[in-house]
Amino acid sequence: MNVELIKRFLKEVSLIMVEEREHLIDEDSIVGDGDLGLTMSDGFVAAYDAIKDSDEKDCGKVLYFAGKAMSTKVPSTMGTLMASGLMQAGKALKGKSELDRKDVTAIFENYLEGVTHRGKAKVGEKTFIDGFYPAVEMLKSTEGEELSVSAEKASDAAMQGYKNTEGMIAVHGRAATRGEDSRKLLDPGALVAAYIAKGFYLSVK
Amino acid sequence: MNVELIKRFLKEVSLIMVEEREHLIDEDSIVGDGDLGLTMSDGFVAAYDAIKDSDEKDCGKVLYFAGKAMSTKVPSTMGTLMASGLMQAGKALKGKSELDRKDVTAIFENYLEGVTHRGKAKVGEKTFIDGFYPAVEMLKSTEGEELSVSAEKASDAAMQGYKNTEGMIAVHGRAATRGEDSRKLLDPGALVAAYIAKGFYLSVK
Amino acid sequence: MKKIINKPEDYVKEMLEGLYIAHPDLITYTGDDVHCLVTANKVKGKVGLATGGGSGHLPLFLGYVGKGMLDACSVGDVFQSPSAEQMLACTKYIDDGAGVLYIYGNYNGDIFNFDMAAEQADFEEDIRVESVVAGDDVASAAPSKEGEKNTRRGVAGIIFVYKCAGAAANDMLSLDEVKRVAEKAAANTRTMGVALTPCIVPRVGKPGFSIGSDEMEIGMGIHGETGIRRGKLEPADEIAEEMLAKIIGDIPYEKGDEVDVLINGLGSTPLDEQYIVLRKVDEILKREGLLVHKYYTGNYATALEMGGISISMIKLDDELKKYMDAPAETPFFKQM
Amino acid sequence: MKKIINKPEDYVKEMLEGLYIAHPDLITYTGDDVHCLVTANKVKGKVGLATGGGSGHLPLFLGYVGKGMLDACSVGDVFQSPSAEQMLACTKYIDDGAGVLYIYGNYNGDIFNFDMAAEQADFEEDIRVESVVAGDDVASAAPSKEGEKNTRRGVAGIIFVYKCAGAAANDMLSLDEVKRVAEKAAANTRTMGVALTPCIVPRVGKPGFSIGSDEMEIGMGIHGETGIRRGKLEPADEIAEEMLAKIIGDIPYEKGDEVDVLINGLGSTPLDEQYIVLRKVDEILKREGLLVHKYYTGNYATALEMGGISISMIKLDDELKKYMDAPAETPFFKQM
Ligand SMILES: Nc1ncnc2c1ncn2[C@@H]1O[C@H](COP(=O)(O)OP(=O)(O)O)[C@@H](O)[C@H]1O
Ligand SMILES: Nc1ncnc2c1ncn2[C@@H]1O[C@H](COP(=O)(O)OP(=O)(O)O)[C@@H](O)[C@H]1O
Ligand SMILES: [Mg+2]
Ligand SMILES: [Mg+2]
Ligand SMILES: [Mg+2]
Ligand SMILES: [Mg+2]
Repeated sequence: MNVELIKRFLKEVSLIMVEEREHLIDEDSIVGDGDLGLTMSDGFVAAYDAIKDSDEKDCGKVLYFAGKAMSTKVPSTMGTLMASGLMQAGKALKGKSELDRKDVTAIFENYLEGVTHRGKAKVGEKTFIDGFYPAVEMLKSTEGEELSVSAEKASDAAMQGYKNTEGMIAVHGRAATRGEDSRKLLDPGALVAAYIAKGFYLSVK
Repeated sequence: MNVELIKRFLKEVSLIMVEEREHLIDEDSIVGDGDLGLTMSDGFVAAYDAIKDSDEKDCGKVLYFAGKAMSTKVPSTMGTLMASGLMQAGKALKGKSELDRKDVTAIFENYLEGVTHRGKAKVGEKTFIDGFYPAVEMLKSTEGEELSVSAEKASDAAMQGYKNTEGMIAVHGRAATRGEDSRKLLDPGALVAAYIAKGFYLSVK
Repeated sequence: MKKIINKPEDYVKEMLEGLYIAHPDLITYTGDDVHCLVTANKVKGKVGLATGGGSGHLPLFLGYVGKGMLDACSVGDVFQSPSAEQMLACTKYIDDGAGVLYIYGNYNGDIFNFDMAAEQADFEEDIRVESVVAGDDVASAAPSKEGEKNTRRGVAGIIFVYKCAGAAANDMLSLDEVKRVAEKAAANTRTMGVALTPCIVPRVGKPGFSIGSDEMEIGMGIHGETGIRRGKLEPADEIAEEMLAKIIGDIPYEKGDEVDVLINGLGSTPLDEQYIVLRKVDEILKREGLLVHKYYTGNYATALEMGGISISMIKLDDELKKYMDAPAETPFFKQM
Repeated sequence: MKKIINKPEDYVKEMLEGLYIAHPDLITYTGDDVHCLVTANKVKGKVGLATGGGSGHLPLFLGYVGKGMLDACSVGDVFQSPSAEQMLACTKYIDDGAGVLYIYGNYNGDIFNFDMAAEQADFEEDIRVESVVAGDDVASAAPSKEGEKNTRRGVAGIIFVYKCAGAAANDMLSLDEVKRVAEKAAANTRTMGVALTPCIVPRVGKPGFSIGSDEMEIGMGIHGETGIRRGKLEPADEIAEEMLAKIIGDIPYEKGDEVDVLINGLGSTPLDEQYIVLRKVDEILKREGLLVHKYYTGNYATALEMGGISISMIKLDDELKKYMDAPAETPFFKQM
């Protein structure tokens, strides 16, 4: 596996975000300000566009520059968090042009690490993390299996994580101002995590 | 005739202005800003109140102080013009405690003079003057007749003057901004002139 | 009527009370009447400058009393003239032997009362008073012909007159000289406005006029006086073009003439929009060969919460430029 | 949507273009990006002060860049954070070896981007950056407990932080000292707002929330964030009582404590109403035994054309008082 995997991955994610644009707008309109569909589609398209025609072989650099492009394009909460994830993954993979299975897992571990470093949210606080963390855990625990199988399971885990945000109380972002009322709602950021995991699955299946 | 005539005159005028308050508001609402009913009732009531219990015998002073009270109470266009009329009439009659027929005419001539000095409007310019001037002319030309008869004719002349403002083009105040369109309208300030003349008639009949 | 007020009849009084609390170093009042606002810093022997007018136009008129601008302002009810008596009280307070100049907008009520006050100041108090009436609104009437009276309404441009006259008086010029400067400033100032939404006089309780949700009125006055035309709301650039064409066309300009420009919000217009207009105004003036010495932006003369803007321009010579740039400090205007 | 604008997507860019034309002596931009606004008067060796945030709050945030206050402001789209890259560009421009202090409001997007910019400034440019986050809105959350993060939103009170930190930096204090002053100012500042009418983000084209024609919302945030309670519009005096009770109750005050007070219009609220509220605020503070050193009134921090006001208060000690009173000159704020 090499930089082409990164490119396919970002392409699939950007396609999903464009497709789900209105849906994300609707979801974020219930909890927040409704811009999530715009920022995620604009942001991931910008990330992919920034690297799709690059000759760069260093997977780390490609992830990092995709993140930078995203951060410049959509400096919103989720835009910056996703950029931080990509950039941290990039830092971790710097120098690698060939990726083994462990490196693939490392992309997601570091993506999570980047988001956590930036946003300081913990599991169970009704954020992106609650969709992404289960996916990363799944990737780690299924490293012995076929990558496409493992990725599909991660994708399902992320979607389940998203669904589990119902019932959680929000402590970050706009939803937090609702206090107890926030429990009834699903977290749109966690849905983005599910879309990213799904994009990855599509890129390796 | 003495200061009691002045008091009766101002009383009758203030009663009419209070009675016609809404009507004047409506008329001024068509052409202007609709405050004329408020300013004329408040203003003439203030003028009358300021002098009604006074022991002053000097007719000039009584008129002057009535005018001052009006000017303080309602510093609007018509308020200030009416105050100027009263004050000018006061200046002209200063020192007189007994009034002959010529003095009565002089009240109105000087009232007109006061308004004209302040407002610089000429006959035919669709203002208060077009109601008041015919009344003053009538008082002058009927000086040989019984005062009550003369006053009734003056009152009718003022009302006719008011009606004649239809067709005139306004060159003063808010109505002036309408240009040719103002012709169709009656001037509410001229109606005030008719009410003043009527008040005078009621006070001497 | 959505306003943060108490009783509508206390609107002006309570506003003034707040004002004196907020700016004790700059303003106070005379004769126990809060409507008679005067400077807290009288300058010995200086010509006194007084203005006055209805409330509802903050910062106009009273907000320009302070150091280097006006010395007094008599304050009327909302959109109503103050009384001659109040003007006289201000006049007496600020006269220090050098006489007093009245500068006010071209409205019937104000004119009559200022004239009455000037006569009384002269007859009763032996104070020499001169008057300059500002009529800068190009939309309100055709330009006056030589020797004729200017029938245009006074709007935001009066601030330029205040500023120049205030600086001239501060230079200890004589009453005649200050009057000459004020007249020159007034003669070189033009304004035009556009309104988008009406305002509500607190005691009236309902909008003074209505205007369609997609309409604007070009040339409307600051009390809602009818403008030049009503039409569909246009982009900022087109509005700026139409307004400036009227303003520039009204004075003979030559390429290279210098001007100061005021983009003024009428009450509820965000500053952003004023800057968007300013940007286009600058483009147009460059195209016309006029040089902008300085821009002023913000809410300088409002009509309560009316939506819209006005553009004012003063053509400068060296003298007016010097006076426009002179320092001043008032509750609402600071020139450093 | 009744706005004097051109294309909604050009709103911020054109606003900024107008701003640079209007204030060339005070501000400029760096790196060919109009969103990276910096002072035109760099002071050798001074700690640089940078802020940033979404547009739509003029004069906030950019309007306080100038002499004696801030050195840079990165500007985002309406109600959106600027990017870390833009913040970094500002940081590089204003650093002169003494380091840079970020002062910004407590919003997710801004925090994440300023943090990212600070890391990049450190790693990539060797510039030392410290941050102070203003969270003065008492309505937005309970006070934070000892050692806990402040979760309150930043609103108009941030201006006090700018002013104190700006004056401290101007006194050539070190980065640590300027940060200490900024933190002290932030810790002593409280704000509360009330909204009457919503605002419209140009690219959205419709109001961000709706509110009944006889209703107000106490405690609403400057992007329309839900407040403490919605209810019938009350008289100004009652609104002032409710808001001040929350503000005063939030800091332990002693009789004789000095404060500065800002009565701030949210966009479309006439100045008159602000002064009517000020009058009552003064009465309440007198009753509570607090001494007002200085009042500030006007539109200091808005939400486009939102109707309503906010009240901010900073508890002063001698140091903060000195810095509040120090001279400053920015496009929107002049202290003489
Ligand atoms: N500290 C955080 N860490 C991780 N995710 C967060 C954090 N704060 C908010 N989020 C996520 O961000 C989402 C909202 O993103 P976005 O629409 O960009 O926010 P906004 O428009 O309010 O700035 C939330 O649904 C949540 O999942
Ligand atoms: N220069 C003038 N001389 C005499 N009357 C005038 C003059 N200007 C206006 N008026 C009269 O004033 C009337 C309007 O008075 P008022 O309602 O007080 O004015 P406004 O409310 O516009 O200040 C007009 O109908 C007209 O008759
Ligand atoms: Mg959002
Ligand atoms: Mg957002
Ligand atoms: Mg009227
Ligand atoms: Mg009137």
